[in-house]
Amino acid sequence: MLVILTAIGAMTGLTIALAILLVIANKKLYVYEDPRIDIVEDMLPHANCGACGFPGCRPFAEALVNSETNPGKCTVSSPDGLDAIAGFLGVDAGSEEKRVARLACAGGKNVARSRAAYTGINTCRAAAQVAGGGKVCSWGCLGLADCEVVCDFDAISMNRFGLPVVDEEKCTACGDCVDICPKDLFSLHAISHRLWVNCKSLASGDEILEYCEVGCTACGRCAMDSENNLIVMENNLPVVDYSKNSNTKKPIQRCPTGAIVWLQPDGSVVKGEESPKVLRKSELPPVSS
Amino acid sequence: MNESLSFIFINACLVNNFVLAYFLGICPFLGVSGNIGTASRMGGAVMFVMLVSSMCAYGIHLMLVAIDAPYLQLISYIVVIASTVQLVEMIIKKFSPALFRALGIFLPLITTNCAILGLALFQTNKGYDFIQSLIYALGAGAGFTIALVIMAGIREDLDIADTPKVVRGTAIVLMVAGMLSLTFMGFAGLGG
Amino acid sequence: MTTVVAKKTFDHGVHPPTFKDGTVKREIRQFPFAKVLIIALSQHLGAPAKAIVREGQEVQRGEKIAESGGFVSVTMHAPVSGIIKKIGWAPSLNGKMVNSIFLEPFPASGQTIEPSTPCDVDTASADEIIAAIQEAGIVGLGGAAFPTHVKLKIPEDKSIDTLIINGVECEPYLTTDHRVMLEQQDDIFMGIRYILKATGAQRAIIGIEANKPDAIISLREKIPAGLPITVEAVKVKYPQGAEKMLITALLGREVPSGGLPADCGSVVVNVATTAEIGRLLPMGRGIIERSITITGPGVEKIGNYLIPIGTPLRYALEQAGLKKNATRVILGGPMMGFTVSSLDVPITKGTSGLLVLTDHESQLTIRKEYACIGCGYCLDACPIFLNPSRMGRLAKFEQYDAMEKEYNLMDCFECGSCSYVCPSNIPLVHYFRVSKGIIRDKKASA
Amino acid sequence: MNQAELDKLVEAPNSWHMVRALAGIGLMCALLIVTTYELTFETIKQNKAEVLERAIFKVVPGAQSKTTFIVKDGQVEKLQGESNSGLKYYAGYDDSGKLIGVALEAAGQGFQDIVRVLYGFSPDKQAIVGMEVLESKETPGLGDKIEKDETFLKNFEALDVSLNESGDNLKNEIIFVKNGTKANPWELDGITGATISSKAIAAILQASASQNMPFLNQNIENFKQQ
Amino acid sequence: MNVLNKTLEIRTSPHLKSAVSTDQIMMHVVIALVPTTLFAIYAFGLAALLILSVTTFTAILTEHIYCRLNNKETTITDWSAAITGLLLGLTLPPALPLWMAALGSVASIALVKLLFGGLGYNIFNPALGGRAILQAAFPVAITTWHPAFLADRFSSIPSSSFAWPFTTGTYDAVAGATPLGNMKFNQVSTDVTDMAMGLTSGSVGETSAVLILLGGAYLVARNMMNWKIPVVIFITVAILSGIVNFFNPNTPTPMFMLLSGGMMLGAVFMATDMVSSPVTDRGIIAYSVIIGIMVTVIRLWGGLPEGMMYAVLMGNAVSPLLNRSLKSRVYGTGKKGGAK
Amino acid sequence: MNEANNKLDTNTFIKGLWKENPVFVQVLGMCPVLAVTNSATNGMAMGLATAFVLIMSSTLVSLLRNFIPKQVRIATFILIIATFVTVAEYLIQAISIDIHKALGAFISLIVVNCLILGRAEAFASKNSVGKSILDATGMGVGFTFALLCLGGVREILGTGTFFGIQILGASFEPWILMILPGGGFFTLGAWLLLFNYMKERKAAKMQEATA
Ligand SMILES: Cc1cc2nc3c(=O)[nH]c(=O)nc-3n(C[C@H](O)[C@H](O)[C@H](O)COP(=O)(O)O)c2cc1C
Ligand SMILES: Cc1cc2nc3c(=O)[nH]c(=O)nc-3n(C[C@H](O)[C@H](O)[C@H](O)COP(=O)(O)O)c2cc1C
Ligand SMILES: Cc1cc2nc3c(=O)[nH]c(=O)nc-3n(C[C@H](O)[C@H](O)[C@H](O)COP(=O)(O)O)c2cc1C
Ligand SMILES: Cc1cc2nc3c(=O)[nH]c(=O)nc-3n(C[C@H](O)[C@H](O)[C@H](O)CO)c2cc1C
Ligand code: SF4
Ligand code: SF4
Ligand code: SF4
Ligand code: SF4
Ligand code: FES
Repeated sequence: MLVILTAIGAMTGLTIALAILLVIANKKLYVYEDPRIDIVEDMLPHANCGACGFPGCRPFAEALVNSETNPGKCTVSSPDGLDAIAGFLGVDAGSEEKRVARLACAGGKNVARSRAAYTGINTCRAAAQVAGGGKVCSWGCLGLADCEVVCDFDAISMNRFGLPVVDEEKCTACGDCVDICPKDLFSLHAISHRLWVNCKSLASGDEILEYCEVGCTACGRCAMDSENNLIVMENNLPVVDYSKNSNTKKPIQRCPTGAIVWLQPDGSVVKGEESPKVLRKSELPPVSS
Repeated sequence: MNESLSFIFINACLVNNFVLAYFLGICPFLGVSGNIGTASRMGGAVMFVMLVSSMCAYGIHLMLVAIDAPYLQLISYIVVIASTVQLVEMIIKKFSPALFRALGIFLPLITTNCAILGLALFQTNKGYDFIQSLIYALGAGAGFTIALVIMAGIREDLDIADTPKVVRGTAIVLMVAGMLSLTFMGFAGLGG
Repeated sequence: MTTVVAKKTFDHGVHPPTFKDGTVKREIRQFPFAKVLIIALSQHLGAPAKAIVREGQEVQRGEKIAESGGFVSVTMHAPVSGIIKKIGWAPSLNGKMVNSIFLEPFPASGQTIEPSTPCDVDTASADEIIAAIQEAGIVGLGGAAFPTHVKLKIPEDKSIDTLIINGVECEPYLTTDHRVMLEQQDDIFMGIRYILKATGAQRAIIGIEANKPDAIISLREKIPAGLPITVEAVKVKYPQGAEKMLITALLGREVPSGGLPADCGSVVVNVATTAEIGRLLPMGRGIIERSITITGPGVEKIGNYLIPIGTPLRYALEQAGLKKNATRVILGGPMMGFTVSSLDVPITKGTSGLLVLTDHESQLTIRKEYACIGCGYCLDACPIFLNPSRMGRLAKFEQYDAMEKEYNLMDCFECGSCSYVCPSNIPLVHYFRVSKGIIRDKKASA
Repeated sequence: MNQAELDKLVEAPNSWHMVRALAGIGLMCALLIVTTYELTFETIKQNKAEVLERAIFKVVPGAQSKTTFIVKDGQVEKLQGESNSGLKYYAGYDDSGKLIGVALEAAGQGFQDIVRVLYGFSPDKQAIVGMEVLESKETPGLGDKIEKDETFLKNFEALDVSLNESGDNLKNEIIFVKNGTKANPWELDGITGATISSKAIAAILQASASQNMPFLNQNIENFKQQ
Repeated sequence: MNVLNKTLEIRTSPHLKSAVSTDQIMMHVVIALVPTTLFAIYAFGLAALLILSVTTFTAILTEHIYCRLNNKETTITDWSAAITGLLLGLTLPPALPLWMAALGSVASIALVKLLFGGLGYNIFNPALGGRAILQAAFPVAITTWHPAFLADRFSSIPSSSFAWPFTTGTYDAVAGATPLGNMKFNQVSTDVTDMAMGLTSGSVGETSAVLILLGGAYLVARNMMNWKIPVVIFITVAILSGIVNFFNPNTPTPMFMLLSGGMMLGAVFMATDMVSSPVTDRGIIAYSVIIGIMVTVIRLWGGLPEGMMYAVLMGNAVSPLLNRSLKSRVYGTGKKGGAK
Repeated sequence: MNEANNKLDTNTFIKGLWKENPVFVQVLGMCPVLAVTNSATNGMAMGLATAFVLIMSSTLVSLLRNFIPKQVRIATFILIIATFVTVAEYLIQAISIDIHKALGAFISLIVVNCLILGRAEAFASKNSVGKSILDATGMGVGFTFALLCLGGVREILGTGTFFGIQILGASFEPWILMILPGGGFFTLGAWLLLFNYMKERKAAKMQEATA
């Protein structure tokens, strides 16, 4: 009996002391914190295992609330739990139109020539530093897939001619590809912008067709015929004014080379009737010096 | 056997390293060893908590002996250690946010950790007196920190290594821990 | 040949073979005019020059054809009398298209140059000299093509005690500076007088690598009385010619990280630049040609040539003769020079050499890449005491932040010593150039 | 989410509930623990005693019963109830109640950690007649041969610990010798491959015996009453 | 007119390259090990020949198979697997069952090297990592020594060598004691010249200090080895053991410390492994000092007679930290940087 | 909060065995996993002890979940867990002192096994008693299974026996490494490697299937 009494006495004493301590601590030592931290912490598994790279669940929750990390870093929680956290923290998506990354070059290896053979680190960034990378068109895509690699969302894939193709569905407009491309070929556009100038060459004249069959020669026809100045020529390139009604396929019909195109949601492009059909499936040989 | 203080320290720190020989505190060892800075701060926090809990455990042990209630050992150790550490955490948080950022955030992770409780239990089992217990805690904490920081250094290197995909993550960390454990076996018999 | 003992140098560095014997004895010779000269409007660091001629306009040799587009920019002069064919894009050394003036020489264009207003060293003020240098279109001929007048305009809060004339020419193969030091000694001394006056420096040191004893000895003998000039021999080691290394070797000072030579009381000017100042300013002319070493195993007639600015490489190589197995055309020396992707690139003011390598060298230098084995050769080579081994690994795994913040990436001046020695054939400098670019971009967009 | 919404998420802590919950659960836990403790107490005690007895009977071969003694103020007395402090001497007796040996614990540094052993001393033979390792972390398969290796355990059939003339120390120190070279009864034949561990046993026994044997011999009469 | 009949090559500078490459460095290490290897075979006979062939061959084979399984080009041409195998063999006792040697070789390459990413990425020295694994797995076998210069060493093979895989070997009755074992367990010292010349027993390749130093000198002359590492290790060990020996003459002399056990082989060929040692200058010094201290401490005060392997592994383990914390002063920073 | 979790109950049980195995997938509670798995028996005993504590404390936590204020949640959970660990410790001692000795302090250390607190927090405090028991049993069995996997491998290679029974023949040379601490790390590392490998292969197959 004594044993039981000792035990009960000791335990009750201990727990009440603990409770009082906690109560006092809660009142006296209270420090305001974003309550979402508590809630998010609640949603975490409380394993305090550190697998997320943070020293415990709470610091991780703090980081989550401050959007310094993402829920997926917690390997312990179930996917549902993670979704719940993401849902809880998710900011209102808003009603802005979805934007996607768009590439302004059509010079795949079957239509655009190179003139020098690059060897070295196999990235566009590195190649661009070595005499611009060896493509004749100094504005064109180098095709070494930095953008494909940088895209965390798997939205970019290189086609057989070494041109990146963006999957509109997967693209989140994070802008990473825009930043990485050494030739600045990507830009973010509202998904409804389908009339597209697919070239960045500032050169003019038909000479450029010798090394890129689909380049813009700056002939200016698209601009001349466009209604309401939808298209104007700037620096040898047509510029579409998307604040006007750009939902017209007319300009693509004017282009003799197919540099101005209509983008299809599936990633393919429609070119004007007049533009030469590119049937070549092989790479063009390099021009000799 | 009355063990000398230096022996207790070396033994707890190197020969029978808490992590590498006793497998105590593996969770933080795996979790918080990704970065040298974090690891060393974590090590400091562990040392601190070890000292605190060593003292707590010593006191409770005396009390339990007095009221002859050995069966309450475990529950009272864990409760007292946990609440003391939590109190300390709250105090730090209130009065020194900077220190809290540096050390405090590690405290909850440490409290519910084998190394701390293990230390308390072992020191009681070994019948250490107060000073011996403190040295034991210091040695164990130092050993934990050494192992953690070495591991962090190695992991920072592994982050920029061509490790095969299948071993990335915890698997390779365990392999490194295995090698470290073998390395620490070299200390066997030291101080004896 | 007499030898000179040199003790002064910097720590670390590498010893590539020099390959200078082929051209070192060849005097600088005049080069003919090409069918069209292409004068790029931005062939220096800084703002491009602004063309002041129209298409179809006739110009005289030496006539100003473009004016500087700002303070960090210089004037351009017509290298030859002829007609402006067009103003448009032309390829450049870095692969970008740049605006250029295409000048077609008159069939019988001679070597006479338009007279102009001179700048007298004894009467002109420091500012006048600096303005004259800008007007003469002078940029650093040592390679970087940085407008010289900008460098010589010492900021108010700094002062210069020593002018260092860089006659090191540590790049293998190149010998133009060496030739200039033998052939244009008076111009060099005259140039030094101008620069001393412009910068307010009290003395000048000409630093020359010990493998050019003839230049060292004869320059020493010719120092005009009263001019505070010494000629110092420095050890043969790459990159002894980099200004930081030369300052350290000669003065025992270090240029602070992120700073300029002026921050440690000195300014460094290349000998050819100095000679050009001394040659042009007394006559008030502008740069229209420069001396260049055309060399390498891929060239038939190697030598040192005085070549009109704007000569396309194609023409230069036709004249010098290319061997069949030539594969790489490099502007500059083999350690820091750039390969070109097009022979339509013209010679610019910053071009100090034209080096052509062949299949044979390609095979020697394309070697299997291994992972870094931590041999530490690169650390022992890096004159800046960086850790290329670590940075290479970080770059490979795209950890640019750590490279910059923990390993001082931005202090790397891309000398290539690390790549040269790396037994694992890791393209270290290339990684560093790319990484620096990415970091700069990130900063610019932030 | 605005501040008001955020604040709504924080419930005000109710102190009474906290105390109630903790104390209630504490009470429940105490009951649970104590019940288990009481229910298992006897079995555990018995188990432990059995284990101890087994060990004692092993190191004092032939013993059938045991009595525990402790030293209090220099006097040997029987242990009443339990005690956790001080060295205990377990006297073993045969059927007839005759003292045939005393078992005691000793400990020291082994290869990896402290090794604790129990050994039996026979006053008749003036020798150690048995040794059992109670606790060791020696390498399994190697150092733990000190528990299992038969040739090694043979050392303890009769390891001489007779006293010198003056009776204040051992006549011959217990010393370690290489395997197979044992020539004298006070030598401990080592284990090849576990030299360090077996040497440690020799050292532990030497230290303990040189301290305890004179005392035991002087007070042997006190142990004779069961 | 085209002056050039091919496509231009474009590449980044520098366009020159020093002659040494990694595979050559590795090859020269093998060359430097030749005298030691030959001596090992001379001293221990067929047993040494067998064990060295088994470890080397298994190492190469393991690496080759790994590359094949991963559809990668084989990496055995870089010689590093051969070095690992050879060095592992040189650190094993001559009469070790061959299956254990092979297992150790697999562990070296697969576990300690390839799992970490292969050449250049391993944290621990593969050969010593493999040896540590063997030592922990079979501590008895790996501390059972075979005498050198037996008369019949070229005609008979120790019976333990051919133990069936996974079974315990039966050892020949003649067991040799190594100088370190004698020191630790019997307090008997060994003649210093004997150890220098390699007349003692021990691991296959550790006995001849002179030939090991010769190989080291060859590599140092070719700048393929950092001489500071062995030198600093030797100095540290000599100073520490000298001090201890001064106060307690029963402890080994500095000369004994340097010439016994794996000290020479370890300091010259294993601590110098570029991959697992630090790269920075000060890091290398600290690394060597740590190794020196640890080996002395283990030998003098630890339970084991030898600690070279553990010392080097500990050095490897702290290398990343040393690299990080002991950087060189970058040009233009620090006290010199601000100077005018 | 866990409304979404109304899936089939077998799933609650099964997931602990494999998909969310506490050892191989969540890598939780590693200390006992490594420390006591030098033999299959020890692993099994430890697994069962942990499972016992896990199930009992989950049950109690779930029962009391509406009675416990949020602020003292963790404290009460720890109390409950510590209680059951103490209970388990006495039970084991009553069953066999030898097993108790082999497991040593690690029985007490079950208290701090992250798995138990983790389940109490993440599951039991939010779900009905039935589901909590199911979850705890699943996790407990998964944990025991993992410990058995480790203990089995380590015992077989390290001593040549399995549950104390000689299976590799008397002449087998045991790999002592396996029962040393280093071997524990290596073995767990190898198991995780195996799991990663299987995951990779599955992912590769899935990709093939979709492509
Ligand atoms: C790695 C490296 C090597 C250099 N080598 C030389 C050289 O050999 N000769 C030279 O005149 N300038 C060399 N320079 C350029 C000098 O640093 C410095 O810019 C130049 O001497 C300044 O003179 P300038 O502006 O008249 O060209 C080198 C630069 C670097 C980064
Ligand atoms: C992994 C490992 C564990 C060891 N464990 C023990 C041990 O528990 N006990 C021991 O006496 N020696 C141990 N040793 C030490 C060696 O076996 C030592 O070389 C041996 O004791 C020397 O004895 P010998 O001279 O009889 O061969 C161990 C060695 C290693 C490598
Ligand atoms: C580089 C090298 C490192 C070694 N490291 C160790 C070691 O750490 N521990 C060890 O027991 N033996 C090691 N050995 C083998 C020892 O040299 C061997 O143990 C020594 O000859 C002493 O034998 P003993 O342990 O029987 O005294 C190593 C050998 C070499 C070549
Ligand atoms: C001087 C020198 C010493 C070496 N020592 C070792 C060694 O001890 N162990 C080893 O496995 N490889 C050694 N290597 C080879 C190589 O570095 C080793 O295989 C890599 O560690 C594998 O990544 C050495 C290489 C050199 C150049
Ligand atoms: S778009 Fe840019 S980044 Fe992408 S492949 Fe082309 S050049 Fe490279
Ligand atoms: S990187 Fe970002 S913006 Fe570019 S395609 Fe991918 S998701 Fe879209
Ligand atoms: S390129 Fe940069 S890192 Fe390499 S040696 Fe030169 S300065 Fe150092
Ligand atoms: S030279 Fe190459 S292999 Fe050697 S340390 Fe530097 S990067 Fe690594
Ligand atoms: S089980 Fe997590 S620290 Fe031990």
